[in-house]
Amino acid sequence: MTTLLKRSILSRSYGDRFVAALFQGFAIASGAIVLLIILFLLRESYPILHRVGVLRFFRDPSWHPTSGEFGAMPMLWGSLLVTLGSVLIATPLGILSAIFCQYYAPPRLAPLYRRLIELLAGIPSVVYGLWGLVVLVPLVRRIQPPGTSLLTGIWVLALMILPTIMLVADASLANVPAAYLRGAAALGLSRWAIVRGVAIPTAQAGLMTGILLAIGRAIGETMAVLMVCGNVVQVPDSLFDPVRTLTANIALEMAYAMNEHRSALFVSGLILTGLIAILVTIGEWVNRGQMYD
Amino acid sequence: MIKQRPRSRRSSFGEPLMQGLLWSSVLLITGAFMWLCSDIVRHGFRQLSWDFLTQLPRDTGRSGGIGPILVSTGLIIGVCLGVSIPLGVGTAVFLNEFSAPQRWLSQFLGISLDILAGVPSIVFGLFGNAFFCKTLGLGFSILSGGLTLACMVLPILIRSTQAGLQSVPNDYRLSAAALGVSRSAVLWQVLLPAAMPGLVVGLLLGIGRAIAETAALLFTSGYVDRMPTSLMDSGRALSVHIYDLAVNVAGGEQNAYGTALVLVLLLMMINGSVSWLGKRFQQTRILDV
Amino acid sequence: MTLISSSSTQKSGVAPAALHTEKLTMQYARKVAFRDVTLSVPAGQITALIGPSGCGKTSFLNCLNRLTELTPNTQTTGTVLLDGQNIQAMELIQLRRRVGMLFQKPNPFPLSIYRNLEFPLQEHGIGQRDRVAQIIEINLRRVGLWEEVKDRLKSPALALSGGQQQRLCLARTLALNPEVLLMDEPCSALDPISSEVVEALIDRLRGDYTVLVVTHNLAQARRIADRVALFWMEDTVGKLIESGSGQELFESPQHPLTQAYISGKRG
Amino acid sequence: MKSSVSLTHALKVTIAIASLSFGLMACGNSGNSSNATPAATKKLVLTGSSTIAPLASELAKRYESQHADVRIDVQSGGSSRGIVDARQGSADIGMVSRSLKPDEKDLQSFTIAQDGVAIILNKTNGIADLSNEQIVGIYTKKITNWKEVGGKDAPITVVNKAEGRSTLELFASYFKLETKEIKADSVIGENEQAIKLVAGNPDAIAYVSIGTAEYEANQSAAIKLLPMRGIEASTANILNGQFPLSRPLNLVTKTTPMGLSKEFIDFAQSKANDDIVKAQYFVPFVR
Repeated sequence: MTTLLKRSILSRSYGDRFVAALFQGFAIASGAIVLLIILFLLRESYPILHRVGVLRFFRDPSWHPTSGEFGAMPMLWGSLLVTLGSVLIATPLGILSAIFCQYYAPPRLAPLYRRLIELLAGIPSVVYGLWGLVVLVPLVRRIQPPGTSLLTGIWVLALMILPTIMLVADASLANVPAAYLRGAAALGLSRWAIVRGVAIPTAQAGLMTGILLAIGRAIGETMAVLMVCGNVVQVPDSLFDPVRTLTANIALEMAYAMNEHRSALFVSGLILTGLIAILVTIGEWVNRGQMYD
Repeated sequence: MIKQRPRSRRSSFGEPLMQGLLWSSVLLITGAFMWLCSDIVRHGFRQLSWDFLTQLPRDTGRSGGIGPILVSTGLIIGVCLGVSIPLGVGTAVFLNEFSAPQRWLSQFLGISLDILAGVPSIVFGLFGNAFFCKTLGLGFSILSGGLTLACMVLPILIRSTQAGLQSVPNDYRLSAAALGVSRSAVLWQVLLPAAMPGLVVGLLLGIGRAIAETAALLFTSGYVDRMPTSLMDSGRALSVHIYDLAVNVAGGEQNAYGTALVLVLLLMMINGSVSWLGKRFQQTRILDV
Repeated sequence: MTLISSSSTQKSGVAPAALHTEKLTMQYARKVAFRDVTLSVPAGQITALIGPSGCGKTSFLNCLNRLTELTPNTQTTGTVLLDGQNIQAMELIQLRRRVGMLFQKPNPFPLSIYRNLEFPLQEHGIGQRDRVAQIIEINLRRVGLWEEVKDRLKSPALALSGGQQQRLCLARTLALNPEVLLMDEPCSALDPISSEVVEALIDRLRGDYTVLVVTHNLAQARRIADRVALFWMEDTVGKLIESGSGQELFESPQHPLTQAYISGKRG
Repeated sequence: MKSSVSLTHALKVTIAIASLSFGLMACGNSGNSSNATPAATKKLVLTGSSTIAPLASELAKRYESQHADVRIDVQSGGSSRGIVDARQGSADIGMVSRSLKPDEKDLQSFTIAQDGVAIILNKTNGIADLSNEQIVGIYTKKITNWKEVGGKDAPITVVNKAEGRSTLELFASYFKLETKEIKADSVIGENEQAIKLVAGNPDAIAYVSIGTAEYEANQSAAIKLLPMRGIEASTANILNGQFPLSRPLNLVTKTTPMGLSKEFIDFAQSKANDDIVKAQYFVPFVR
């Protein structure tokens, strides 16, 4: 489809000009929100960054903002470990589910299973958190106290991000041209060989996008991890140790934080946004690759 | 040809293995989700009653109902949609119909929307607290919460509306131009109705995200569980109520489950009715008018 | 609704206008579509543009109602005169109302049959219900669609067959009372029977409208065209090779390329 | 040409951002004023200590029931928020669950009740008493199993409060601990969360407001309060001044309270409302 230079369709009528100007205004307002967010994060974190500098946030041994220690590294580790664990679990399960739906499931089962996953995608994170707190935490505590731990966090998050990976993968597998599959089948390849050799490579960029989205969701998730992770600021030694993520840190302390402490929490927010910016860049890069292929 | 032989042999070995792997992972996931859902339904269903939906929470939520919380949630979502729909649809229409993709404004908007879509909700909470509550002086209020959520759902709304508009064939735009029909008329008469499925999907996703949101509301719309009398009052959303009951109230699990069930049912109902309305709207536009 | 007499199905009002291009050149970002086309399209006659694919006929047509301006990075030089008036100086909406267009692929709006005609009319300031209804009936009759659709005017236009859709598009264009009609291979996407119906319709427009039709179908050009213009690709650039009355061009072509093309040896 | 185009766009962007912010501000202001005008409703905002918040809410409800034209909003957010909000004027009254520090003497404080901080354990925990040294040992992870202090063989789950809570400050200063010396297994925000966690975990230990703990224990939460230096953690012992870890619950204002603020503070301190204080398991202010 050719792109149209749509501005040129504009007539000189008053209505067209008004609508165009109005919508341009809306568009600029929408674009300004990101700038406003960054501006306010910077403005609010400026006092502490100005006084102690950025490096202290990565070098201080721990997080005691009221007594002047601002080490955010344990929480960065917390965020990364919880994310890594949940993505490692959810990715194979999600992609296998999508392959199941597209290529293996009996025709009546596939839409049912998809509907189930869609339903789960819609369950709010605080409900996952509630369930994790009431059901999983006591369960893990029986193995090793205190129960609120990295493991519980990974478990809950994996369930939460699985639908994202599954649904995106499902959609991109559905977009694989049927001709490719027919062609491969005509060569006498087995179903799994077709999936592995044709479908997955073709849908690769889509699968990657799904995983990236899931990573973004996992890093940004607050309530569920706040409720099940224990929130102790430490680099965990085992899966059963409690951890605190950057997001939980904000949610936990924001209500009580004053002055520099509050400012330090906005730095947490900045670090989080930085992580997301990195992810978005990777995502762009993946999509570019897809375009040039 | 020679190369293919070992491959096919390997895959014939892999086939049953894969079948097993696939079915077991599907069973695992279904099992986990059944566990979650049955828990919510089992514990939550006992709490559901007309009184639960209408009464004030008593004893910090342990007993009593969720009346004011439902009202606050509705108001927050109302503010959110009232701001985000015009802004989102307007932006999408501008990007797709009035602006060339090469223009810097479009490119800037594209990038900033990608970032906005990825920003964690807790960061929206920080921003909302600093901007709406403090700088604009709205305080902990339903208005602050709704505006914060509006910023959050905006990228979803814009992207889906754009997708909807993109799916409208250029033929319509061309023939409209050849007939000398004004741009805005084509927009209202043809493009937006044709893009309605996309818009509806965006709306669904947006409402879904907004109503499920907790972190962004903790420091913007606040904790107060009383019946709100104006948009400037603090109001507790359903999800915040669940959080509070689950974490801060000993013996609050039952009502937490009840509220969770209400929230999930509400989400499903909204999804169903919006998609039904969207379909109907599109049909009437195309057929009757 | 009162039956409208067959005489009123004939066009009334605005007279057809002549179209003239002078050294018209159009180029895309990297490629010149056609160069230095000087062509007169006499009022009230049917002129056929023939020639092999990709020689700039469609681009030429799109220049005449400034539809090319919708494509990014295009540039047009030269002049187009509608009834002696430079179209660049005209108001765009007005120009497109006076110069109607029919596309290769039928493209009715995803609205009802009735609404497809009503909506552009309203946009051009014709809002009285009775008047609109009258215009719609007249034009649906002119394209022979009235009897077929009068009982289901509110059903979606997209449910019509391809040929019906194309006639609907023609009715939609005619309803705006244009002076010139541009047609870009209007029959090529249709089945032979529909194609025949549409061709017959075009034939009947003679005298009331100035018609400029792009066609690959030489037989069709021979059947309906008063005048014929042959486009050809020279060094990747479209050129007007020869133009003249249909009879002249088909019976005694001047240019060797024309001879070769109409005899089927090239193209 | 090109630069002028982008210049106009830059201008447009600036104008749009400005108008957006102004529009929102106008929204906010009109919201404020419209809220203040109808039916001459008077509004009082209290923010601060989460320990005082439930008490203040109950007081506010009774006050509202007696004064139909008044609406009192209580937002919890910690004692330091109470200080800051009162100082900045974003709240009419701050709630502070400790004595004012020397650098906070610019504010005026009014004690409305007394409270203490107690160590709580799960009801099923066999331990009946812990010495101060044992508590310090547990909270610094020198003692990690209940059998080391005479209990069953089970690892101790140490519950600590998040940075910024006044209960944490009080606890730490009483036991002469630096907040960074405390090693926890779980970090929580509110008193209620600590109670809930301990009630649900037989091996957990936490410290919370006595008032809240007694209230919850009476609501059948599975917790018990440990005595401190042999003195039972009860409101009675706070009242007679014997319990070592006690604190005043204060309302603070920036200036000498006037009008509604003064009326509400007087109301909160009045003997007629002691029943509310007692119902929240705090010790009424001794006049």
